[in-house]
Amino acid sequence: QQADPAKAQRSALAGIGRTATPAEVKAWDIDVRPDFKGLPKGQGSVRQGEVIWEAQCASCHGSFGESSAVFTPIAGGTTAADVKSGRVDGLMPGANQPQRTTMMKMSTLSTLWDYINRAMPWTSPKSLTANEVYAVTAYILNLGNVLPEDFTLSDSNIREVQGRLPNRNGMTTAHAMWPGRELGGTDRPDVQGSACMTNCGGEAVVKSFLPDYARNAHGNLAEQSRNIGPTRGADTTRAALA
Amino acid sequence: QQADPAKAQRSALAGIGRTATPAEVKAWDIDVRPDFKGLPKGQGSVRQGEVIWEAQCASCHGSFGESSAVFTPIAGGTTAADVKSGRVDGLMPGANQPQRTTMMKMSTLSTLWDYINRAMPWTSPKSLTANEVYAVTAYILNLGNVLPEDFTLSDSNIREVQGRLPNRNGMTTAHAMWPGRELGGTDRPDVQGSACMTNCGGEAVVKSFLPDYARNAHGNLAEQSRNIGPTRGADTTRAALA
Amino acid sequence: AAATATQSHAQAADGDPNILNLPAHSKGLGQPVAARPYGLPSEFEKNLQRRESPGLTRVGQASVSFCPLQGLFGIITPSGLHFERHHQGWWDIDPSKHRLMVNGSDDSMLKRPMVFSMDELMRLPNVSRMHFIECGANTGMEWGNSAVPTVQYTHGMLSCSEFTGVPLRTLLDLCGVDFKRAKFILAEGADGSSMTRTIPISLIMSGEVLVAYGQNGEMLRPENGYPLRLIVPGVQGVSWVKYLRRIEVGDMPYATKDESIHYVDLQPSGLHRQYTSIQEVKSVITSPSGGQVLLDKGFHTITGLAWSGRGKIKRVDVSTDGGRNWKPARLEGPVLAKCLTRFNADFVWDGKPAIFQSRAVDETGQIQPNYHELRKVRASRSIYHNNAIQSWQLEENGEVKNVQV
Amino acid sequence: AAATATQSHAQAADGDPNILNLPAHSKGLGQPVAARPYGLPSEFEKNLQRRESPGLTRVGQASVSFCPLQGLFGIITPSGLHFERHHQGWWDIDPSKHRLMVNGSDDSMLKRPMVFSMDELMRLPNVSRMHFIECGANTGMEWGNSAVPTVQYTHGMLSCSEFTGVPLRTLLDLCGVDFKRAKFILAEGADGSSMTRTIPISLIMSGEVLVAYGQNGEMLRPENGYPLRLIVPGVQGVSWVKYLRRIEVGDMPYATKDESIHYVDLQPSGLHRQYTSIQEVKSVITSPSGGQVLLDKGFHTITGLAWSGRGKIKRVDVSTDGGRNWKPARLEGPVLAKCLTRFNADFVWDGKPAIFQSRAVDETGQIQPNYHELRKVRASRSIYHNNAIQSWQLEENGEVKNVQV
Ligand code: HEC
Ligand code: HEC
Ligand SMILES: [Ca+2]
Ligand SMILES: [Ca+2]
Ligand SMILES: [Ca+2]
Ligand SMILES: [Ca+2]
Ligand SMILES: [Ca+2]
Ligand SMILES: [Ca+2]
Ligand SMILES: [Co+2]
Ligand SMILES: [Co+2]
Repeated sequence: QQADPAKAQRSALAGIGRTATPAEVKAWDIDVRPDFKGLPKGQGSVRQGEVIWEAQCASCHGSFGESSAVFTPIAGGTTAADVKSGRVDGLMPGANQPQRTTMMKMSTLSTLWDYINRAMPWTSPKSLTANEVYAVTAYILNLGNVLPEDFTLSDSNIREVQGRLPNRNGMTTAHAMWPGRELGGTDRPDVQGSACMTNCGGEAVVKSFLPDYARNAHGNLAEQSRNIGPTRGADTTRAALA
Repeated sequence: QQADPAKAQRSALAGIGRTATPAEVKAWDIDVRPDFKGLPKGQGSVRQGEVIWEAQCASCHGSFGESSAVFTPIAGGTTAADVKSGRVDGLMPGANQPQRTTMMKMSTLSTLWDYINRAMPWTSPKSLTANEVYAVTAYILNLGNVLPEDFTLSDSNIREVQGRLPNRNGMTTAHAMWPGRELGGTDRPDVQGSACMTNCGGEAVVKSFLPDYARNAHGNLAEQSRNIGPTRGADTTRAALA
Repeated sequence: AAATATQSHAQAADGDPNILNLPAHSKGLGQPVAARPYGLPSEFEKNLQRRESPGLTRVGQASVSFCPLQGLFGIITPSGLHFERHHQGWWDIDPSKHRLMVNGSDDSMLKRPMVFSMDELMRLPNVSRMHFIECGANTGMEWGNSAVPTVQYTHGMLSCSEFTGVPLRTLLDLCGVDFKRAKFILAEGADGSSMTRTIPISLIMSGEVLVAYGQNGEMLRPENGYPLRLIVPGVQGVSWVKYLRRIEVGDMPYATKDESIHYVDLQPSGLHRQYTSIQEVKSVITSPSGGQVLLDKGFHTITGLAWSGRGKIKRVDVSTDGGRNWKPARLEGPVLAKCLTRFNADFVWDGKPAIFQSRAVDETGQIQPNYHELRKVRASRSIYHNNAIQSWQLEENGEVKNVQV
Repeated sequence: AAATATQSHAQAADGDPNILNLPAHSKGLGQPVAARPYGLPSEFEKNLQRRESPGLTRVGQASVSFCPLQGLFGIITPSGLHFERHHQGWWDIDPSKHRLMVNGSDDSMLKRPMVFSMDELMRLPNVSRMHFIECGANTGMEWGNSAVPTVQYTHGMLSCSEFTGVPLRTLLDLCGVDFKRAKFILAEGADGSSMTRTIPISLIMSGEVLVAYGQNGEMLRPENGYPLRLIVPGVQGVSWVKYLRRIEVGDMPYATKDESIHYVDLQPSGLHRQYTSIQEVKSVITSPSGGQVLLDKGFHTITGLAWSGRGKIKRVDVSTDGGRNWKPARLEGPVLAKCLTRFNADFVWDGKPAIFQSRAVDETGQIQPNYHELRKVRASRSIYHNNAIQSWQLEENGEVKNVQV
């Protein structure tokens, strides 16, 4: 009887919970995976997307996805060369890109479709139809120069479009920070500190500190620390004491 | 240097805290011990005490210390025989005393003096002079038939009065519930349960339960339990379900 | 009960409308961060409050409010629901004006009396420890018979927190206490009652007794003694003096009002046991418990708390037949000395009556007694220190009641 | 500073008026029990609040409020001060209408998809465990240089609670999951963002991952996911999905928006590390810390927190000279896996400048790196998973500032 404890427990717990109906699973199972499992059939053109974007998205993200009013810009920072290579040059050291946009980082197209479908527009998430999500996704890809203006994105061509994403080759799972072995990472953390106890390294020289003009940038710190105990919050409305 | 860690720490911690001044110690060191250390000189008569009692105490405790409006009665339940024996018969099993009054339990007179001095009258504690505390203490003892009406209690006769307390021999420290060995108790707890795991004792018969009329005595229990989870609070405004 | 039990069941052929019709929170925008700079429980949790037991006391400032154990999880008591016991009301004291004095009953006890501000106390080496606090009178109403309906009222003078503070021993060292003469301390509060209790120096030497300012990560709550409270692990709550203002070092016990007239345990001999302080091994099932109604047959988790003023909990057994047969419960970690331990056990309800009991054993080998074993020695007039096994009777209608067997 | 430092000093020849003139609370009657059925901190503690970092985010519903670590004690975070991170605002959801669904990415993953109500979930066998939660972006603003003034803003996306809930493994067992096929789950929230994150089945099999309803003894707070949240010990907070409505069992990772566009760590190669999840060994001194001013020379307690997503903390060292010399700190108990550990160390201030650092080591032997060691490998554009040693510079005037050495 101890052979299958899971089974034994299943029977003890019988009657707790019930089978989900197909309609229920359908209502909630909205995720779209990188292999596009979960993606509903449908289609939408760049032009249809532009109309939706202007009406429901641009107020927050800007007409060209350039706004950082509510979040980092959605489009920008990718080139035709990136579309070819699948690696965004703007992410290389010293590339001097002012922001890392959505388009620069996105390596899986399912991610964009899934996220818009579940969470946008921000104040009324889950209000778009599948076709509308296709359309607006197409429009964003057009803003990123991934799709031409006359393109219609659909469940049948989306895999090809995936192959055009500027940063599709931009991800790695070769690290030790995944809590399992499923992603082919490494076992040994990449960074290790030092156990040195005495006379470690050279003199401690301060290399970075907050500029004086920012002293009060987080409000008066005197009001952010307890008024008893061994310390007080610094009164940052005044210059530091000599 | 490790010889006296306490001393080492004392020097590391030097400058934290300061010596208390004599006036400060005097202002706060108000306790009176069973050996009457801490008792200020002074005196007060039963008659003076009666005046104070009527003015400042009786409203809560009753003219004869009999009231249970705010607390158990202060006087009552002691006899002249108790004054002799120093053991209150009313505390014996079956004595059928309705209440255990202060006078029945009190074994040390310092306790009464100290407590009135620090905490009474309830709404303005520490407002009585030492002489007033002597007086009102004398009055309470008179209510308990420990002192005659014409007595004047003072720091010089208080030890004798201690020898008249009805329950002065009523305490024991012969138990295992003091967290040290200073009081000559025992090491072995007086009660031990049973480790029996199967077929222990006879059938479980319910010997005590709450009467139906008290069902709602603590308010509606439906409002005192969380409204989710495996249970609900019983609706005690209604009779139990069949 | 049956109606609510089927809450998750598909209510139409298609399914549950709570699933099929997306809720507003799935289709809208919620509230911003720091909308509440200091947060509170959900609006749906209002039933769990600290409450007075009607008729128990006569004035609210010399009274107790009980902790709603029936709804709590784990071992940490939310500070907002911590039980209260005041003798002359609670205060919110300005900590910048609060002082702690340490003096001797006479000059021979220490080199010098001292005064500390909160600023200074909080600079000293400190420790953080998790401990239960139980009022000596907890379960006191139940000595003679079942008297109150729920675990909030039977056992709710019990709470458990992480405390932070300075070992009292450090302060005594700073004052140069003569540990050959000194045998006891008196702890005194700053409120109207200026509560006073005697503690043996031997316990303080162990480093366990703390002068604490922290509770569950923040400062003590006003109701629990802000800004300073004595922590005396394993000892009844009355010794954990709140609003602590003074420590006197002396050579005899002080027989204060709450050591002579209260917190004394009347024995069958007619003698009172004085200075009974340790909270002995005890446990209680917090759910299912009195006043609750089981919604359904089938599997249930029996959950409860165990604790001992003598050290760690070693095991807890659970009975569902009023103490005839017992099964070991699972102890949740961490299991700490003089701290609550959460236990859980499985129960499959077949619809028949049952009587739930739990029985704790501590690391010293002391076993929690049943009422028969306890009363055989102490009868039923002790008021304090009732650590008997609690019985909850489950009736066929699902209702659970406080009984004694 | 000198003026407040002498707070406890006798201010007149006779002594301190705060002692000589008894305060009102020693001479009067306070407030009754249950005056506040659910209590709150003292009026004098208002400075400790959760706060937004000015300029960090643009809208309050997609933002973070930071926990005021500079004033906290021990390891338990008061729930009212728990940090917040919302992506589409927080809600106070009616728990009687909340459901949890478990389904498969296709029919082969499990025998049957299931639905559970809160009533049902709370009947299942549950556990209580203490764990830290840290946002993957904690200390993210400091990758390049010192950017914010206090530990609230550098490290305040960190909290620690006792959680109570059902091992997710139990629910997967009930659905008859085929553990030969199933390799990942997707956890999904019920709020507007319907946050989704991938977790490996292997982690769930350990029994560590919980479907939790309890936090610090009571139900989860609305800001923290009431009534149901996934607990993924050791893993960054974004995976602890709030308002949990659905678990999907599948055979590949989901690359959701917060797994592909955010919570990816940009490396010097220009590649992003994806699925970085574990919060590696880390510590910080919480006091004295940036923005605080020491009131006095002499003895001080250096106090802080250490944690590791890989297990228990083994040791913490403290330096007061910017990392040249180190001394072991004292660890307060309990020391638990994937939980905060409080450490303390002595410091006697001679009035000269100093630089405080702490360095944690976990039971796997991983040692917290300094900025030099960390940046040598990862440069400074990762945004997430900055576990470098923090430096606080103490100046001669007593003020402490955030610096990097
Ligand atoms: C009222 C403001 C608002 C509107 C309208 C809005 N968004 Fe957003 N959008 C946001 C915010 C805020 C975020 C960041 C959410 C978060 O923190 O997770 C966001 C995030 C996004 C992202 C993810 C960007 C990234 O890098 O994480 C995409 C894609 C997006 N929005 C697309 C849309 C589309 C398409 C529409 C219209 C159909 C839309 N948004 C309408 C405010 C808005
Ligand atoms: C406004 C009401 C009130 C007044 C006036 C008052 N008392 Fe009390 N007294 C109380 C209460 C309430 C208690 C119980 C306090 C507690 O719970 O510790 C008490 C307790 C006592 C006790 C201890 C009884 C016991 O068994 O614990 C004594 C003795 C006492 N009072 C004496 C006095 C004297 C003497 C005066 C006047 C000088 C006085 N009281 C005035 C309310 C009052
Ligand atoms: Ca059922
Ligand atoms: Ca490229
Ligand atoms: Ca000083
Ligand atoms: Ca007698
Ligand atoms: Ca004295
Ligand atoms: Ca799916
Ligand atoms: Co008590
Ligand atoms: Co985060």
